[in-house]
Amino acid sequence: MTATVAPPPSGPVPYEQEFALRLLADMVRIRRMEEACAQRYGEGRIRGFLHLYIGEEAVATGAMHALGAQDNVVATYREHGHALLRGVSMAAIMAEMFGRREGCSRGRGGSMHLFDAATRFFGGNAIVGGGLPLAVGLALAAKMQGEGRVTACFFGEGAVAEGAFHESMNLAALWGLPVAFLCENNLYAMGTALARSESRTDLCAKAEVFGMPALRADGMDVVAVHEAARQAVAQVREGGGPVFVEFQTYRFRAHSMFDPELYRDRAEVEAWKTRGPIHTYSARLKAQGLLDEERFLALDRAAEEEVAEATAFAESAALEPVEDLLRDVCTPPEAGP
Amino acid sequence: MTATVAPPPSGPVPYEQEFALRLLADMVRIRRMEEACAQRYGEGRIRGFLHLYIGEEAVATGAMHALGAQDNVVATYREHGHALLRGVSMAAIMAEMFGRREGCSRGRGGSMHLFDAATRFFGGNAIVGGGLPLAVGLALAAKMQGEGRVTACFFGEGAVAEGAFHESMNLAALWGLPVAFLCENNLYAMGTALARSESRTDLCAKAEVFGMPALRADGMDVVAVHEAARQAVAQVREGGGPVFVEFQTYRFRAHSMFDPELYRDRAEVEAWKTRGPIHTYSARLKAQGLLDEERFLALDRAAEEEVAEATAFAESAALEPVEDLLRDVCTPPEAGP
Amino acid sequence: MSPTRMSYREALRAALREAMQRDPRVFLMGEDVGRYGGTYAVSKGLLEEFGAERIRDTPLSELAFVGAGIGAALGGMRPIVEVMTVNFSLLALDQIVNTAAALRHMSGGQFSVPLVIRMATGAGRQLAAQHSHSLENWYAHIPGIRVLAPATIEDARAMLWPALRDPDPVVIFEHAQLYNLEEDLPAHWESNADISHARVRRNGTDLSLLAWGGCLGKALEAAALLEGEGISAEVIDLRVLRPLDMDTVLASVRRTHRAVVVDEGWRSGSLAGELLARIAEESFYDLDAAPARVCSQEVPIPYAKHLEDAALPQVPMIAAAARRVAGRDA
Amino acid sequence: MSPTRMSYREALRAALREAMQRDPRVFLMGEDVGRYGGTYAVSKGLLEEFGAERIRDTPLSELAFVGAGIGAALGGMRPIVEVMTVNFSLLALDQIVNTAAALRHMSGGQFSVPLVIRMATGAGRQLAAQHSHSLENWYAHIPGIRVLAPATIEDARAMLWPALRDPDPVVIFEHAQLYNLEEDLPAHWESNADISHARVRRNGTDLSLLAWGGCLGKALEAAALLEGEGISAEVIDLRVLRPLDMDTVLASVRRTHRAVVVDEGWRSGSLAGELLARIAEESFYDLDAAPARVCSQEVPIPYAKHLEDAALPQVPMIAAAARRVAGRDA
Ligand SMILES: Cc1ncc(C[n+]2csc(CCOP(=O)(O)OP(=O)(O)O)c2C)c(N)n1
Ligand SMILES: Cc1ncc(C[n+]2csc(CCOP(=O)(O)OP(=O)(O)O)c2C)c(N)n1
Ligand SMILES: [Mg+2]
Ligand SMILES: [Mg+2]
Repeated sequence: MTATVAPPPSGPVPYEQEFALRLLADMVRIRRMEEACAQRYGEGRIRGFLHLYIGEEAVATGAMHALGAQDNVVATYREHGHALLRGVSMAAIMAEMFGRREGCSRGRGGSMHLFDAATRFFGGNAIVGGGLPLAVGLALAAKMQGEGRVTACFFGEGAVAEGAFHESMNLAALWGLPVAFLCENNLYAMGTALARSESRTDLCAKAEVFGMPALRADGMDVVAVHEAARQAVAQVREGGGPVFVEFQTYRFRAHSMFDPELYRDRAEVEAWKTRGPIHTYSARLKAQGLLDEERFLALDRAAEEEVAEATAFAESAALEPVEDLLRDVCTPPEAGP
Repeated sequence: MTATVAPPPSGPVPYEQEFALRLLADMVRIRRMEEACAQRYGEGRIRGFLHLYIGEEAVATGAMHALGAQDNVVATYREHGHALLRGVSMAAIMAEMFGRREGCSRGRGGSMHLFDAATRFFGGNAIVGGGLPLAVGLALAAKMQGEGRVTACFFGEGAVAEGAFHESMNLAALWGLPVAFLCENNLYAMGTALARSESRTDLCAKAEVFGMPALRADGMDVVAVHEAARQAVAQVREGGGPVFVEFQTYRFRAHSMFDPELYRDRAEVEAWKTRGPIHTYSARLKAQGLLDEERFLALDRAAEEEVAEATAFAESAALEPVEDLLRDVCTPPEAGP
Repeated sequence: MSPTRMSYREALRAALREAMQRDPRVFLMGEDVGRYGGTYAVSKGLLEEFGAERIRDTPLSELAFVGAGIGAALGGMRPIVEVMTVNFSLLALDQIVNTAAALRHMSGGQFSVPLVIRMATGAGRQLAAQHSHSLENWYAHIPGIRVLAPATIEDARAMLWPALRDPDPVVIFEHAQLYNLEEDLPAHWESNADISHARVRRNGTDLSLLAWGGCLGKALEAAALLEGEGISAEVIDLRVLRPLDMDTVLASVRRTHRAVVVDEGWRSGSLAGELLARIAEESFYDLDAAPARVCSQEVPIPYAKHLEDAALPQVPMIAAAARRVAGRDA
Repeated sequence: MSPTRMSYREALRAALREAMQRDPRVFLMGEDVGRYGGTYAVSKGLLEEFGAERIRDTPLSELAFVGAGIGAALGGMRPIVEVMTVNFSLLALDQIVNTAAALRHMSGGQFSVPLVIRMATGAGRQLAAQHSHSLENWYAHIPGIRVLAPATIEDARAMLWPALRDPDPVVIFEHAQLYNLEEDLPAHWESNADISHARVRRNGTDLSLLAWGGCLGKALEAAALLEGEGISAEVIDLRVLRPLDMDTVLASVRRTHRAVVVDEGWRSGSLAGELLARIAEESFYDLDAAPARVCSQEVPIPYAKHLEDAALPQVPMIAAAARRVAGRDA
C-alpha cells in the first residue's frame, strides 16, 4: 500500500446552508465525542474495547441523513457515530461507555453494543459480519408487513470475506428485500489490508454477482456519501430490492486502543489525513461562503459543550445495582413484545 | 422449471477405442452398482441415507479420468461413483454400505462416508459445503510442499449458497492454490430448484468474481466433461491457481430413498432422460463404429458380474466386533501419522 | 370429546397450522419446508394452504436464515425457523449464541427476540457421524433461551403455541425417531400448554429415572421391565431442558433417594452430567446411593447397526443402571 | 541452569518459535497473526523470522481457515490454527465437530488429523457479551479431540510441542487474562511435556479445589486465604479438559473427602458440572459433604465492571464455597 491517495474532496456543496452546516456539525460532534472517549479511555474511565471512527465521520453522517425515522439501522462495534446521528443522546452514549445504568444499554453493552429501541437502532455488533443476517431479517419483516421501512446495514470491508456476507447478500437479493448494505471500506480489517484478504478487491463486483445494484462513493466526502446513500435508500424504498454501497474511507486512529499499528506506515496515514472529512468539507463551505471561521468555532464549541455535558452526566450517572445482575437475561412475563 | 431440455449430446467421440470404451464401462459400472444398492436398500440390507448418482455418471467418469494417482479427491454424500472410479474396489464400497469391517471405512461411515487413503480419496462428506474448506487445506499442503498435486473437490450446486463456498473460493483464489472446484449442478438441492436458492443462477459468475477462471460443460456428455476437466486440471497443475467447473447434469432418481419428489414433474425427469449419459454416449460410439451391441452387452455383463461379486463379498464380510466400538476415535500412540 | 389418534409428525403439523391460522405474524422458514414438504414431512401441505410467503423455502444458508429469523422477530414477526437437523445448526450457532440469546441483555432489556427454532435431533437411523448428534446439552447451556424437548404427542401438539408467545428465543428439539410415533392426543390437551415444568410420566418409589425426547420411551420401557423384577421406577420426562425444573426432579429424588439419568448425548459434558451435579449439590443427603447416568458412548456415531445400537443408550443398559443404583444387581 | 522469568505471552511465542524451527511442516495461520503481530501479540516478530508462507494471515473466514487447517493436516503439514478467540470459533464449530473430530472414525481409522487449534478464551476485560465466552465445556464434550488449558508459564511453554505430535486434533485454550502473567520458567521444563494429566499445584488435606486456565490463580489465592483460617485446600490444575484425568482428581477427593470446582463457564452445563457428576458417580462414598461449584452467573457477560466482576467466579466466592463444603461457615 503506497501513500498515494486521491486529491482531497472538492467542489461546491449542493445543499442549503442549514443542511450543509448540519452535516458539518454532526461530523464535528462525532469527532469531539470520540476524542473525549479516547481521553477517558486513557484515564481508565472507559474500558473494554474502544473502536474509534475518527476519519470516517463523513460516512455515518452522509448516510444517516438519508434515512427516515421509520427505518432500521444495524451497525458494528465501531458505531458511536452511527448511534449519535441516529438520535441516541450523547449523554446516553457516554453513560453507556462509563458502564452506567443511564447508558443506552444500561451499561450492559458498552462501546460495542449501543442500542436504542426508540430510534430503531438495532445495535452495535461485535461479531464481524454478525449484523448482516439480522438486517436481512429486519428487512424481511418490513417487506412482509408491507411497511415502507428501509433497513440500513453498516459493516466494514473485512466482513466481506465472511460466509455471513455471502449468505446474507444472496438471501436479500433472492427475496428482493428492502435493505441497503453500506460497506465502510477503510482498507484494513485490524491489520489486514484488503488485498491480503480478498482475491479480488472490487467490492461492488461482489454485490453485482448477486444481481444487486452497487454504488461506490468517496467516503471522505460527506456530499458524495449523502448523494450515494440517498440514491440507494430511494431505490430500496421504491421496492427495487437491496442495494450495496461501498464507501471508500480510512481510519486515522488505531483499530482499537490496543493496536500498535505495525501494519501501515505513518506516511500512509498522513497522506489520508489530507483527505480528512471535516477540514476538507469546511474548506469547501468556506470557499462557497456558507461558513466562516466564527461560525465554525461556534459549532465546534457547541459540540464541545455537548460533550462536556454528556461526560458530566455519564460520570454522575448511577450504576446498575449488583442485585440486578440477572436482569434482562429473559423477558419478564408482563413485558413481552 | 419447464420440461424443455437441450438436445441429447451428440457428435463424434474424439478418443481411441480403448479409452472411449473405458469411459462407457465405468459409467455402466456405477449405474449397475447403484441399481444393486437401491435394490438392497429396498430389502433393508443397506440402511441410513442412500443418495444415488444415477443420471449423473458422466460427471464423475469424465472428471476422474482427468486426475493422476498423486492427486487428492474430496467428494460429497453422493459419492459412490467417485469412490469407485477413484479406484476403491466395488467390494469395499458394497461392504461399507452393508456396514461390514471389510468396508472401505470399516462399516463406520456408510454410504455417505466412503474413504480410501490408498487412492487419496478424502471422503464423502454429509455436510453440504463441508468438503470445500478441506479441499482448500489439502491444496495448501500440496502447494507448501511443492508437490504437483491437484485437489479435485466435487460438490452440488446447493452448496454454492453456503458461506463455506464463499470463504473457500476466496481463500483458494487469494492464495493461488491448486484446487479444481467441480460443481455438479443437477438443478436441485433436495427439493429446492436452483432459481429458488440463488438470486443469480449463473454459477460460473460466482467463481469469476473471485478472479477464478470458470468453465461450463454439459454434464450429461462424458466427452464434454472429460475435456473440461482435463483443461481445468492442467491449468491448476501448471500453477495457475484454482479453477471452477460447472457440470450441468440431472439426477434421475429421488434425492434420497425418503424423497417423495413432490417438487418436480415426471415430465421434466423424462425429458432429461432423453439426455441420459449412458445411452446417448453408447449411441455415439455405435454411430462411430467404436461399439456394437455385443460389445455393450459384454461390458454390461462384466459390470453385473462385478456387482454380483461385490455384493456377495459384502454379504459374507464380517462385522466389526462390538467390543471394538471405541476403536478409531483417537489414533493409537504408535499409529500416528 | 374423545381422544384422537395421531402421529408425532401430524401433531407437529397441526400445531404449525394452528399457529399460522391464529397469528398472521407467524411464518415458517427453512430448507425444504415448502415444495419438498419438509425433510421429515412435518410441513407437508402447508405451502399449499398458506402460500410461499409464509412457508418459505430457504437456500442452504443456515447462518443467514437463522439470523434472518432473529431480525424478523425483532421486526415484529413471529418466525418459526426450521433448521433441518441439529447437526447443521452448528453452522448457525454464532447467530443463536451471540445474537438471539444475548441481544436482550446487551441492549439493556430493550429488544426481545420472539423466535422459535425447531430442529430434528438424535441418532438411531444409521445416519453416521455427521447426522446423529444430540447437542441439547449445548443449547441448555446458553442463558437467554428456552429449550424444549417434546417427547409425547401431546407435547408435540401443545408446546409450539406457548413457545411462540414466549418473548425470548425458544429452541424445540424433535427427536428424529419420534416422528412416526403414534399415540392418542388427549381430548383436553389445550389446557396443558406448559413449557416450564418437567412431568412425572410414571409413578414409582424405588428410584427416579430422568429422561426426555427420544429417550423417554426407553426409560418407560426400562421401568416396565424393572417392575417385573420388583423395582418401582418413577419416570420423569424433563420436557424443558432450559431452564431446568429442578423442583420436580428433586421432589422425586427426595422420595426415591436414588436417581438414574438417561441422555443420548455423549457422556462427558452431557446434560445428564448437569443433572447429576445438581442432584449431588442439592440433594446429597437424600441420596441412598451414588446417582448414575446412561449416555451415549464417546464415539462419533457409527453407521453399522450393531455398532450404532451399542453406542446409544438402550433399555437393557438403563435397566442395568437402575438395578445397580437400587442395589439389586447382586 | 537457572529459571528464566517470562510472561505467558512470551512463553507461548517461544513455544511457537521452537516448533517452527524443529519441524518444517509446522506453520501458523489465523487472523492477524502476521503483520498485526497477533491480537494478543503472541506471534509478534514471527512473520519477520519465518516469512509469510509460514506465518499466514487469513481473511475473516473462520469456517474456511479452520477447515483449511484440517485439510493441510491431512495433506501432511502440521498446522497451528489460531482462532482469535473462542467467541469466533462458533463460526468454525461445524468443521471442528463434523470434520476434524469425526474424520478418523468415519474413515475407519485411515485418516488422522494432526491439527492444533489455539484460541483465547474467557472474560474479565469488560469486553461484554459477545467477547467473553468460556466454552471449554463444549469442546470437552467432543470425542476425537484433546483439549488443553495451560494455566502456568511452564505449560504455556511446554504444551505446544506435544500437542503438535499428537496425531489427533488438539484445541488449546489460552485465557486472555493470563497473557500478561509473569512467572519463572523452571530450568528443567522440557521434561514436563505431559498433556495427559492433571497436576496438584498445592497440597492440602481438608478439601480439593479443582480449577484450570484463568481460574487456577483464583483457586490458589482462595487456598492461601483459607489457610489463614485453618482450612487446608488442595488445589488441582486440571490442565487437560479432554480426556479428563479422573485418577488425579479422585485420588485427591479420596484424601480430602470434599470437593469444590471452579469454572468460568456458565453454571448449567458447565464442565464443573461434569466433574461434580463424575465425583458423585465414582467417589460418592468417599464424600463427607455435597460437592460444590463456583461458576459464572447465567447471564451474558455485562460490560460494566461491577457487573462483570459479579458475574464471574471470584476469590471470595471460592473461599465461601470451600468453607461451606468444609463445614466451617457457621
Ligand atoms: C467473526 C469475528 N472474527 C474476528 C473478530 C475480531 N475483529 C474485530 S474487528 C476486526 C476487523 C474488522 O474489520 P472491518 O470489517 O474492515 O471493520 P473495521 O474495523 O475496519 O471498521 C476483527 C478481525 C470479530 N470481532 N469477529
Ligand atoms: C449444512 C447442511 N445443510 C443441510 C443438509 C441436508 N441436505 C443434504 S443434501 C441436501 C441438498 C444438497 O444439494 P446439492 O448440494 O445440490 O447436492 P445434490 O444432492 O443435488 O447432489 C441437503 C439440503 C446438509 N446435509 N448439510
Ligand atoms: Mg475495515
Ligand atoms: Mg444439486
